[in-house]
Amino acid sequence: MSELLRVEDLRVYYHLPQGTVKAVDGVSFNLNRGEILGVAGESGSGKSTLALALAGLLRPPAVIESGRILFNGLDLTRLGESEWRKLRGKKISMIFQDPSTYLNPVYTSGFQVAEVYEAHRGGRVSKYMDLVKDLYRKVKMADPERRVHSYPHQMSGGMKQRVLISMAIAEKPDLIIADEPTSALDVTIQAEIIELLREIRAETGSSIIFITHDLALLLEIADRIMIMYAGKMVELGRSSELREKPLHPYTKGLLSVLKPERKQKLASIPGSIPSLIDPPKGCRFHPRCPMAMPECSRIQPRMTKVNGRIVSCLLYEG
Amino acid sequence: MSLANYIIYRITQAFITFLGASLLIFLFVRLLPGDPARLIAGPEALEEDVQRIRVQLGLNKPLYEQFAVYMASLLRGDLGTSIKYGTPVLDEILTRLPYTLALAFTAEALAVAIAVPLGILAALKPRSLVSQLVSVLAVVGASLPVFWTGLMLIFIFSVELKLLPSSGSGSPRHLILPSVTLAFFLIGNLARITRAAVMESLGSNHVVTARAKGLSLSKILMRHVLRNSLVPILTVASVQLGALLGGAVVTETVFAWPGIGSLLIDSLFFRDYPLAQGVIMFTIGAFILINIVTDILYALVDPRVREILWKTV
Amino acid sequence: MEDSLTLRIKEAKRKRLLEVWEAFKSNRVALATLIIIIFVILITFIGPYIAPYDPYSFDLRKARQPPSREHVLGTDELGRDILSRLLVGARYTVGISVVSIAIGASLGTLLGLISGYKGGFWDSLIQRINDVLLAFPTILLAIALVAFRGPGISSLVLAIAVSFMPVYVRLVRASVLQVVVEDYIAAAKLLGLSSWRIMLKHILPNVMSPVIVQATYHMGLAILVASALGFLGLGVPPPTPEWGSMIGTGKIYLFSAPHIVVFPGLFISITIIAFNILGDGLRDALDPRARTLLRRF
Amino acid sequence: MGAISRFMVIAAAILVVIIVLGVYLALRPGTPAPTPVVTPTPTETAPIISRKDTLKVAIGIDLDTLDPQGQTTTVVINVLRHVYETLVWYDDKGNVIPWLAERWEVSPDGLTFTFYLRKGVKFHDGAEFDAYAVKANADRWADPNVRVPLRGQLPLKGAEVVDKYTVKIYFDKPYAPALRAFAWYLLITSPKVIEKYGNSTITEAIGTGPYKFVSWEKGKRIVLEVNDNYWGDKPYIKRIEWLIIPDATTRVAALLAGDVDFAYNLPPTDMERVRGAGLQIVTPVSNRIMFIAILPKGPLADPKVRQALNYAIDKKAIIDGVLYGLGVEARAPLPPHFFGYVEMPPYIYDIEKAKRLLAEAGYPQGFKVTLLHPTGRYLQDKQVAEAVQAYLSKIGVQVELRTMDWPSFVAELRKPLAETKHDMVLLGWGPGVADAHLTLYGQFHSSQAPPKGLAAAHYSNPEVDALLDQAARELNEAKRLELYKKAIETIWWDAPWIFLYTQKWFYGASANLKNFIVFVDGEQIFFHKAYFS
Repeated sequence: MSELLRVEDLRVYYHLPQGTVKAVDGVSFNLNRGEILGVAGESGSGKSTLALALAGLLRPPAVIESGRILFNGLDLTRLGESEWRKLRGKKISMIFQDPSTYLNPVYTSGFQVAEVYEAHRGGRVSKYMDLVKDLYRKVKMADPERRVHSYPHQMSGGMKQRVLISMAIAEKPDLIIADEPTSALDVTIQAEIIELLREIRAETGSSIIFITHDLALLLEIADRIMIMYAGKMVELGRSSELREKPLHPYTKGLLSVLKPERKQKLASIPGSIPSLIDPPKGCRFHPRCPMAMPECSRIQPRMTKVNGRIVSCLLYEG
Repeated sequence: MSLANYIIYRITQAFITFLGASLLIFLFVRLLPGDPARLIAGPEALEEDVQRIRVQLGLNKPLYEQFAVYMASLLRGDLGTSIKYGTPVLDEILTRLPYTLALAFTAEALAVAIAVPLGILAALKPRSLVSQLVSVLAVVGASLPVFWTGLMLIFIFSVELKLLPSSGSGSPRHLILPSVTLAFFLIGNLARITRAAVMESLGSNHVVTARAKGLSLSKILMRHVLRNSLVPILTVASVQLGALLGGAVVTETVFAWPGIGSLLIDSLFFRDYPLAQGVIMFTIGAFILINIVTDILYALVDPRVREILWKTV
Repeated sequence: MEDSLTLRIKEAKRKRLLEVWEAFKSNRVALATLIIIIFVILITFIGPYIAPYDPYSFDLRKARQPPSREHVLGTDELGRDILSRLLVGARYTVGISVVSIAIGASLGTLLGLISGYKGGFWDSLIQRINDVLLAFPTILLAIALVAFRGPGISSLVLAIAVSFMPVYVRLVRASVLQVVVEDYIAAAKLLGLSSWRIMLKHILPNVMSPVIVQATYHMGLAILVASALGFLGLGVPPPTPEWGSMIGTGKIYLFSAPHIVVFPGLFISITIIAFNILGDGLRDALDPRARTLLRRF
Repeated sequence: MGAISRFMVIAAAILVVIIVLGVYLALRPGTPAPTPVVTPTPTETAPIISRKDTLKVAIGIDLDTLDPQGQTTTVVINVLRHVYETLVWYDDKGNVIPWLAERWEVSPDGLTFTFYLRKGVKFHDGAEFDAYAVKANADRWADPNVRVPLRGQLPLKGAEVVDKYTVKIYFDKPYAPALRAFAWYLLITSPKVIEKYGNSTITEAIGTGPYKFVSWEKGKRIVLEVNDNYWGDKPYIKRIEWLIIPDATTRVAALLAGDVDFAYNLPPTDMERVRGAGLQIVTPVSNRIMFIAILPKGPLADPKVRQALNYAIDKKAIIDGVLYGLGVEARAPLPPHFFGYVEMPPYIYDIEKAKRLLAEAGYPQGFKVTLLHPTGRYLQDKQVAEAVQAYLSKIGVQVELRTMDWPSFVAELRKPLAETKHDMVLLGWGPGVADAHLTLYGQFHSSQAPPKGLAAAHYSNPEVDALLDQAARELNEAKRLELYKKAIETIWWDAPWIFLYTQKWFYGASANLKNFIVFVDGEQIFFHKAYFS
């Protein structure tokens, strides 16, 4: 498998009057062609910021502070807006969390999908309507002939998500970043969408970065999973291994929530995610960590390779 | 429900409002203290002459009788005869109308042409020097009394520089100072609303989608930002225009502009009941009309509004 | 259970206020204007005590003197000290604006609530009347009120209140229409709560922010309207040093003794500017989208 | 957002400073105004007449009607008097002189006026001016079915044609000011016009005057053009445009900018500025006496109190300080140029005396009163009311001001004494004809008390009533003067008014406009002999 994407020590900061928010603070990973990488974490872990950074959609006050994003060997952090424009929608596309707000209410769905073709192939929007109908059939939209003329407010959440997916796959991109694509939908639709993403991967060979707070879902569909906490990557490994033998205490906590046999009533880790302006010293998880040691509050753990997996925890260092 | 039906529905509604309003205004205008006959004759006239004028004008009749007469002629499309001028009210309004239309539309067009680009600029580059100066100027414009701005402009451009006529009407040159004065006052609000609306659109998620598609900046701005900011901008612009059509009283007075506003003030201060009532009815009519047009524009801009409006029918 | 719930709601409300304050505070321009406004309000209370002269004492021999060490802002057309008049007049100007907007906004909000929530006949009725009121010239209203009630502050306040009211009716109705479809309102209806309770307890709090923002903008406008009416003799009767009537009567001195109208004009303009910028700041702070954006970090 | 704040504050501050400086430096009276070089007239005998022959005049109010019998307002009559003419007119001293009538006779009983008319005069529509035309106009004036607001000022009964150029006009009872009233009110239009319109309002202006009426664009302007067939001297000015500019400051601007050559009724505050720009200043005395009518209510029913109020006010200071000198201190209850004027000893400003009089009347502590006043109607009316308020406070009389717009003010004035909410009224009284009858009868005859008339002081004195009635009928001018002298003396010391001043006007003209006629009562200006140098 060839490598499509390599992220090296990426830092994305928000410079706010109240201080600097270190939303992504030194994350490194790679992604192979055709692979599905799951990214999991609580809200506020920096996973959405990571997604925006990869798609070149960060806006002030967010800035890439340092690090590199190598896409087919090209460093995306050095691209200007016009180069990005050629890439976005064509090579890298994105599916968003809340389909209703990510569609423009004043245009028909078909128009909005056709805009992708317009942007990359030129010509008038109207001449791409047949292609859009094909896409709708591909994403299993009911009644595509009529739906291209529907406005977003006339469609259900599931339909709208299919519209967004249509946009994302229109140009058969190398990389699809899906940021919580299913969390706003109900369970049956969720399953259909997941199934659809799998089929798309099979058909187009695109790589998918699938971001969600729902670890159970990732365990089902992702090839590998990256766990994020407070802007840092805490663990990265194959789904099966991660499920069977989680290394980081945070991963363990997350998994324990999933396992019904533990019969833990309150299904969460005590405490809440720390402030990213003034994160805890040392390991950021240590205030909530059941296995915390005194040095955890002083020493920042490094990425450590353990059996082909990466973990960042003092337990596994030296 | 179709557009045509909707328009018919709105016009029927407007007609009912109009009839109700005419009763209200009839009473309102006539309950104002004052005696048109005495105002015509002047304080120095003898009471018996004044009384004779009252009889001639039918002002000695009971109010309900006057109202019956008024409504009867109104339904025939006759707005009555001006007490002061002795000419049909409609004629008086129609003489002034072109001036009001010219001033209102020029001022509003000028305001939109200046305020909307400035508002967009301020939204796109909130930290730039230009945008800050713009917001300061806009706020100052809305905070200066209109007569002040007007007199300043007259003294700078007419008295000192002798570039433009100080007052009056008749040529496009006469239109410049009054419309600039009004526009200066209108720009503040309009620019601010534009800035807010554009900022809101800019921050909305569908713009992120548009960027993710790889659309060019100009297309994002035109299609996904401006179009979506149009409703609030239209609202403010139409309310402003509606108010201007009712006459910009102060501006018209300062620049001796013979529009509807000065006619209203004149008729009110002369207690010229039929004329005042006619002008107010016209103002309300213009306002309702503008509302209908604005709602239709909303519907054209935003399909959701279309559905809600159509449904209310 | 009930108690803990209400406690949590209270906690949430407190947090919300704090957030708004945080958001507002981060906008330093708005903060600066807030300070100007506090200063103006302070003058309304202590103005008469710090005024260097009696604002009513006149001396025609000293009429229209430009600013000097004796009279810092000069004297007006009757030789009265302008600074003293401005200091004493603040309470009238600010008072008229505050009271008239309070009346106009609360009446308008109430009508807007009814119109939006009840719909049907009430909505039509209120909207038709509102259309007429919106188009009604403020000056006519003011003349009529003065005629019925006699000239004075209360007539002026009523005229401004009634002419501002329709704006709030529209604003609130529009917001109510958005809120009414929300689930919690449906739930409240299912629980069998009375319409009034739903309107006041559940809808009102959700439509307040546009009302507050609009009211701030109106503060400035009210001062301008008061000054226009003052010029027509429909305002505060002389010799009360209300700012609006000061520029109204001072208008004719604009070129011969400008300080008579420039200083009241400056006070008014600065106050209006302050209220307008405050409105912008408040809007940004109260905007839920801006707030959630900030909450995320 | 944070970094902007300093910039915003600085920018706002700079702006504010610019506004202040702008107003102060650029617009201080007289300073930077361009002073046109006033070319001195080389010799009195040979004026250099410029070829410019269009005159632009700014007036503050629009016409209300073109109907010659429907006129009420001095400025409107002034405009139309260039088109219409009258049987007799005034010379520059206010004496009645022949005009369309070459001479006249009055019957001994004062009931019949015989006018011998000028021959060869034609109306603008070609009709001939003759006895029939005069009869048609006089009959229309007397016709109760025609709207003639000021009929009471010229109560004629009708007319009779003696021959083509002789006409008799009849009265029911002798009316002493009749001749002056003819000079003012009986504008003569073509008999064809009267035939065409009958009782209804006449909407075209056809006269015999030096100018023909061309157009009236409402709210905008009135255009007159020279009448080439005029019977008298042909005017130099070929065309007069009367521009309606309601705002007084704008009229100043129009004059300064050279957009108009003459402007009526300018704000006194701008006098220095107009003078500084090298323009002509015209400040004629008007027919309007300004006063504060004192209603006989409570303490004010006592003449001593009313005298005290007169002593408490420094009229000279008000005239200089508030009116910029545009007033003549009142020494009688009528303007000084009126027929019947007698100068009385002044109430000299004296607070101590006023206080003493109040104490004698039993009000050493003063009392509270309400002063009703209009705003925007008279020169500086609101400021004068405020000054009066301030003066009276010095003798313990607390004045509450009731400001009203003009129509409401008049409505309030018309209430009968028992219904009045005020104790004093600031009012001006300016009849068209400069005759004591029209001021004194209208303001002091008990029959004219509201609601019947507008005698604002509700003054009632049988002795004064009798004198005024007698004077109105007395045709012998010397006897008539004697009667007015007695009436004025009584009124002066009875003090039903605070006697203030006769108002002057402030008009401005461009430096090269010569020879316009300032009519004797001052409010009217005539341009039929004017030219540009």
